[in-house]
Amino acid sequence: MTAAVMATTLSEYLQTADWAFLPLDAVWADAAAAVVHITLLAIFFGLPAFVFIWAERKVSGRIQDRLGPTRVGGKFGWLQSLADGVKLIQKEDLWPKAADAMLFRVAPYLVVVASFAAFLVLPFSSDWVALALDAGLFVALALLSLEVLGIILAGYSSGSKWSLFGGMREAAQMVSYEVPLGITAVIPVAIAGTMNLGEIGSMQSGWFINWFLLRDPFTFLAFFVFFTVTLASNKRAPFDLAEAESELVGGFHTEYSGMRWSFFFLAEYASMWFVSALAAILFLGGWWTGIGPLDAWVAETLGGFTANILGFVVLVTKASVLVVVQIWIRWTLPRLRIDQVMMTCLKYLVPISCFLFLATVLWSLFLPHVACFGLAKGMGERTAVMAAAPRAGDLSAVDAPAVDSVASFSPSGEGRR
Amino acid sequence: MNEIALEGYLGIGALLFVCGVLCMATKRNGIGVLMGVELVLNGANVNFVAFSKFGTLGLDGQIASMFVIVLAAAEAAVALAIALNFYNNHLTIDVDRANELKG
Amino acid sequence: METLLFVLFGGTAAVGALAVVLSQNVVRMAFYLVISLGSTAGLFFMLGADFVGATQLLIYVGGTVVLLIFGVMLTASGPFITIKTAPSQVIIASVVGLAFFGVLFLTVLQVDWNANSARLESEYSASSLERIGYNEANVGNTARSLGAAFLGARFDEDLGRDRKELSSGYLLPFEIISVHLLVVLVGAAYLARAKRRVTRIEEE
Amino acid sequence: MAETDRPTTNQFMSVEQYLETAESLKWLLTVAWLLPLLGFAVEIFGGYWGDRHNKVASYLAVGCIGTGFVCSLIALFTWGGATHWGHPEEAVAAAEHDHAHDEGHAHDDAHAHNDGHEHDEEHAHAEEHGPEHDDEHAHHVNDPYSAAFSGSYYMLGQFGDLTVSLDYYIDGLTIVMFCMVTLIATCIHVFAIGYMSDELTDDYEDHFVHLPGGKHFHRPGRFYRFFAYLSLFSFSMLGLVIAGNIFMVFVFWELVGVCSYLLIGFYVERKSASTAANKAFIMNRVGDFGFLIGLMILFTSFGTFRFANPHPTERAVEPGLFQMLRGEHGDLHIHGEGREAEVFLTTATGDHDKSIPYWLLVTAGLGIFAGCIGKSAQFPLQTWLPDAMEGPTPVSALVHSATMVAAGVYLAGRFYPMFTPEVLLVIAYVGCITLFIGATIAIVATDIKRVLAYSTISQLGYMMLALGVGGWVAGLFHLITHAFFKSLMFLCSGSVIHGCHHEQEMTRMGGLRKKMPITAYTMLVGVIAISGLAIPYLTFPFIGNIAFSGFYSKDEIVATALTHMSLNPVHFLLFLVPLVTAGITAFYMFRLWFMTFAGEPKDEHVYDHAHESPWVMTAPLLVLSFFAITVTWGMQIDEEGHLKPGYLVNALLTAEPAHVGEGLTEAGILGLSLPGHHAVHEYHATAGTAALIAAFAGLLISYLIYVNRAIDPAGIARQLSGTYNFLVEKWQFDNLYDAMFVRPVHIVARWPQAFDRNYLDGFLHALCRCAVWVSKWDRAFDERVVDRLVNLVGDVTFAVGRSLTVIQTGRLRQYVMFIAVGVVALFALMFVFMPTL
Repeated sequence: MTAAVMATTLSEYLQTADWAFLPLDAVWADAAAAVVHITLLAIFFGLPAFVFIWAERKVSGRIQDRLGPTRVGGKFGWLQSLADGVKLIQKEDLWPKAADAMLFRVAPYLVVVASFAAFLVLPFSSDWVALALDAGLFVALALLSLEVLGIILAGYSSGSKWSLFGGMREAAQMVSYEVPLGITAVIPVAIAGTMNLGEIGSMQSGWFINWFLLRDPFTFLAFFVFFTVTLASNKRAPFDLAEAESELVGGFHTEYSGMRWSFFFLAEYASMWFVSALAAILFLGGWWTGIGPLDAWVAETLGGFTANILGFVVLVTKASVLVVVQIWIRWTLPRLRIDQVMMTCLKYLVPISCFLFLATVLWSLFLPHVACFGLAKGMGERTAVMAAAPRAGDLSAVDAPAVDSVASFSPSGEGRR
Repeated sequence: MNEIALEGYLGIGALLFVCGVLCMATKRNGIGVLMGVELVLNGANVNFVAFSKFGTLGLDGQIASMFVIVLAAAEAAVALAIALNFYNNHLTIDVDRANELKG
Repeated sequence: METLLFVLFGGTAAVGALAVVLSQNVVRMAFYLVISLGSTAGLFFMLGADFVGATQLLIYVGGTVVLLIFGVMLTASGPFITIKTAPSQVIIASVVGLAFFGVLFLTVLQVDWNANSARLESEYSASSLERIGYNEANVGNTARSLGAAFLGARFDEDLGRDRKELSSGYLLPFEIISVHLLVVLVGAAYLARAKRRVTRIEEE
Repeated sequence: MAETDRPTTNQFMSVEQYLETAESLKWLLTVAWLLPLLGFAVEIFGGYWGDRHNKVASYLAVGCIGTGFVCSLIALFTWGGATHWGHPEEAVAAAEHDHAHDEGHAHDDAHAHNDGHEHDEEHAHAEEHGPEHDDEHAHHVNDPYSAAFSGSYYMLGQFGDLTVSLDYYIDGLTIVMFCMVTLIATCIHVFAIGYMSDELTDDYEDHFVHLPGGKHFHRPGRFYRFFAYLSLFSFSMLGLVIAGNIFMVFVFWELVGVCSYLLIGFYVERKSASTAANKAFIMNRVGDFGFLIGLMILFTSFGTFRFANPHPTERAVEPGLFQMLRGEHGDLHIHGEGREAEVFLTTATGDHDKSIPYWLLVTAGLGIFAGCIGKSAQFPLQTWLPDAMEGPTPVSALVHSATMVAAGVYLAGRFYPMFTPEVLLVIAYVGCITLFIGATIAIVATDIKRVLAYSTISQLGYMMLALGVGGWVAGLFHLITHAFFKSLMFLCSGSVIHGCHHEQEMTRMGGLRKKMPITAYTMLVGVIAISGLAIPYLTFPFIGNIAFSGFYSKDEIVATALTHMSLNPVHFLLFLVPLVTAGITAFYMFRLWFMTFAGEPKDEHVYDHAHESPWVMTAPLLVLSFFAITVTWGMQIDEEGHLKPGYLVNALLTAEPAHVGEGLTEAGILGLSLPGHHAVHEYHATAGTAALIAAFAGLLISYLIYVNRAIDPAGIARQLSGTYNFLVEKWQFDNLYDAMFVRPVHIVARWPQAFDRNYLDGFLHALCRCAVWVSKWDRAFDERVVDRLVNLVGDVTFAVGRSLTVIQTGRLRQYVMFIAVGVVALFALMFVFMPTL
């Protein structure tokens, strides 16, 4: 019953295994599984933030011909984030008199919760996912879109016009950029025929030529559009109008300080990492190395668990590279004006993404066996790899007949069982 | 453990519905009225989905609720545009001021 | 466990809804509305309607409510303007609301739902519990069935039986809705457009 | 004989070939038929707001009917190729030549087939073509699919047993008629372009309409309208010809009547023209009444309107009228004697389970013929035709040759199988009387068009007479030839009238042949043709005798009449009258020509202004005169005085009803004998000679009177003033009808009028006054009681509404509250009153 909400595999294991104090009652098993998952997710959620806040400072320093943090935690200052965090926790929790105190306090939590909840459906490797939902991508986008609410509320409840402007800009920008984001995210969905992120990732196994990025020229372009749009939806420069320091002091978080302020940053860097991972899964082959035989060899000889670890490492690497690129862009490009931001979205990105979507679908219809750059599909012998790779049955433990029936509808239905 | 039966969901739905109606009836702010509408629709949605599971509706219930959600969004967009227009004309959003049609 | 979750989500939804009614500040109302709607989405997830839940989150919470708050920002003269309701109206409304809720709740409790559904099933001889796709819906993976239904094919009804032809889905309503949305888009843009004053050229 | 190399591969028509031919014929004739309708639609709807100086309408009309002629011609050749031009013996010869071995077989088989299954429904469809009855035509009748193609276009509706459908019935007669009608109509259309050219104006002055103040009537020209009517006229006539059931015939019959009404009354502002149009229309209605009676009798007894089985190649599905009535040899199955006599009908089952009393059949025939009387201006309904001269001359030409009057004769011919000998006798006598009346009046007429009109009546009488005495081919043959030379003569007279600026009196003409030579000599051709002058017994190869078409057809008629007299001596008048009239015909026709074209001009004014018509008018004259000479191409009288039939006659022969060829002996209640082909041949030489002598005598007298002036016509008129006046007064027919019908009706009408004036009007006036008085009271009641009540209701409603506006605050929230309260209240009521729920 609770399968839709809770991870079942671990809970079942806890109910059936027989060692120490096991087996547990169903309730406790569920609870224990939930705790384990949440802990893991929290780690995946918090760690990137720590790492990338540090990385941001280092990269920006390099770009601005400085050193960045150097002292805390040794040579590279890699514990700088921890130190910052400790400092921020110690700060006094205060809010302006003009603020709507309740909303002011709640807003950061809302942002963090939304960002964190999105990690529920993110597969970290072929079998490592908290919720293997059929509508995974959809849920992920939905949860990500909640983040903006917190920001708007924060901006509004601060009782400051800078914050209010920041919130309004954020609202306008987010609502607009969700359109091209959705459309470009639908492109891989249309190719894969599923919104299940695990399945989308699995379809890109084998050689890197199987990545959706290299599938046809339009998906190639779509990746860049997607990446640009995620920049905007994370209010990263050059789209960070909501917190434009030069105009709005600090934008929506002008009045925040201490732990609440740090929550915004935590959420921002977490969702940066999240959308990068999403981009990696949708376009860059997910947790596959791009060298088919290597994956197959690891899976065959070292077992599924090792393969999962390899996949996790690969995904984290890919996503991290993308995050670094985001940071790089932030410190390279100047900020746009708000009207330019809106124009970029509505006049360029929306039509372009619509065109790319259409073109991809037409390519699938008329040139189903031609890959991008003239390479024939199936070069990486994906099917062989997939047959070899152990894929947990529960990944798509869905209504089997329905899946088979839908498979015939999808453009590349051969990828599934 | 007691299974939550249909009645629980229907009760939640009824509560949402009544809250929505009350919202519509008491809020003088036009946007508050809109929120009331959303609540009403949501209460109905809960019933749809609940019946889709416990009743005979099946997938139809979920589809109906999907339509409700999408149309509610459309309705909100139009209503908001009307509210903005109203605000442009009256410099307020108080629905009690929209009484030009009184008898 | 399930009861716990139900109490959690359902209670939040109910409290959120009540708070919406009781709150006087529009933005707080919006916040409570978010809480209520988000909890309702949780209820949907519990009911095995994961796609509907996600839609609720994306469109309702992420879209509609943002739109509402946007509207609040555009129309409010000051940041925390509250338009108070007269106390007499509040009393009348609470009385009527209680009566209304009582009536609805009585109805919910009085009706024998199981018997009703059994009667319906016997009447239409289509036991929903035997439908393959239907039972699978409990698992929570309804995206495919829903999508297929929107495109005009009902896997939940057609599979598992010896039916040769697919029953009709919701393709036409789906298309109508899409056109409807376009119309709404245009209409809303027209309604909310900025009124420009016409400058007379000949006077210059 | 012109044609010598006939394709030798022709065989008997197979079923496939038959179907193929039927299909192509059907579509060709349908196109020819419907094109004028198209033209009509375009002209009538596109013309009036167009330019009145524009000739497009005429070109369109000519194009339509001309294309129709081409289609008809193609149809003729298609049909001729399939049926070997009505020369089956040659086709057989060819077939025998090709299949020398099968010859005996084919022949015997055909015979055996016919003999063995005489009453088999298989052959029902071939019946009206008849089995062999004449050695000369022995072969083609063996072929079950010889020459008639029938079928159905479209079923309009079915009401119980009654099926109303658009059928077609195509045989030799139909196709020949099509060619004739379209050709003549084309010529007349072309002619009319020139003749009606003075209508091409925005301000047409009608010199015949005198307004008070000595002015003439002015109106916009009606060029478009004229051609639209002409197109409709052609369409109606063609529809009548192709019609496959008697009901459809009736419809188009009426349509022809309407068109003639429209065209005769073309100059509607002239009183004479509108009166003439009314007269033509009303007199036709008299005949149509009979037609309708006949139609009802036929439907009641036969249950169908169709001429023939609509699916000729299939096994007699539903036989038509002819097939039901006539046996395979064209014989009637009569049982009983006298009044109890009954005719059994062959139905689809092949049994004789239907029957019609003999007297009813006679009545039906007479009824149908009554229609023909009206349409073809036979005695006693002939008086409308001369008055119809009020229409423009091209209309007269069309009415008198190809369309209106031809319709009557055509129907009589088409319906021939339904006529019993008694009916035929009536037809013969009617024709006989008519031809004499017409000819005698023509002697004294001085209006050039009226002379021609009376001659038409007379010639139509000839045709009817021929049909009546059993000369089916002779009658229809004369219809064709007459159509050519009569249209020619009308167009010539039109040319004369046009050239003389609408002068129609022959007494003011004379010597015009110098001024308009083409008109004069083409007219002469027509005159010779109608008079039947020829130099027989002088045979040239390829040409035959030196004779124009009229000679042959009139010869046939007279010969048939003579044979008939020899068989039925009692009815000797049926031979003598036409013979004498042949002489009279020659006399008045040459009188016309001499008065108009020969001699000295009698009116210098007219003569000085006379001029030859433009080419657009003379070209049709030349074309028509060519056909007036050569339409009988291939006929000749050999040394023994036997007539060798030409292509035209052969074509008609294929359509001849089965029972005509061999004749009848002592048939019917009256014991009438009708001559067969064989019998007629015996009398050809005698009759021909007699007719020729009569014609030459007429010519001689005419020459003496009007050229040589050896005899003074005025003197004769003085001496025989009684007869002369009698003739000038058209045998007093108009006066007679006036006295018989019009005046009594007037007198009778005066009584009701007086009654009306004196009693009814007074009563009505009193009634009105009474009503006014009552209504005054009513008004008072209305104002004091009803209005107040209504006002009260209104006021109350208004007051209630006013008080209710308090509730309508315009506040959204309040309304929501109302709804909520309402729902709660409803539920509460439900809980209270439906506790069992």
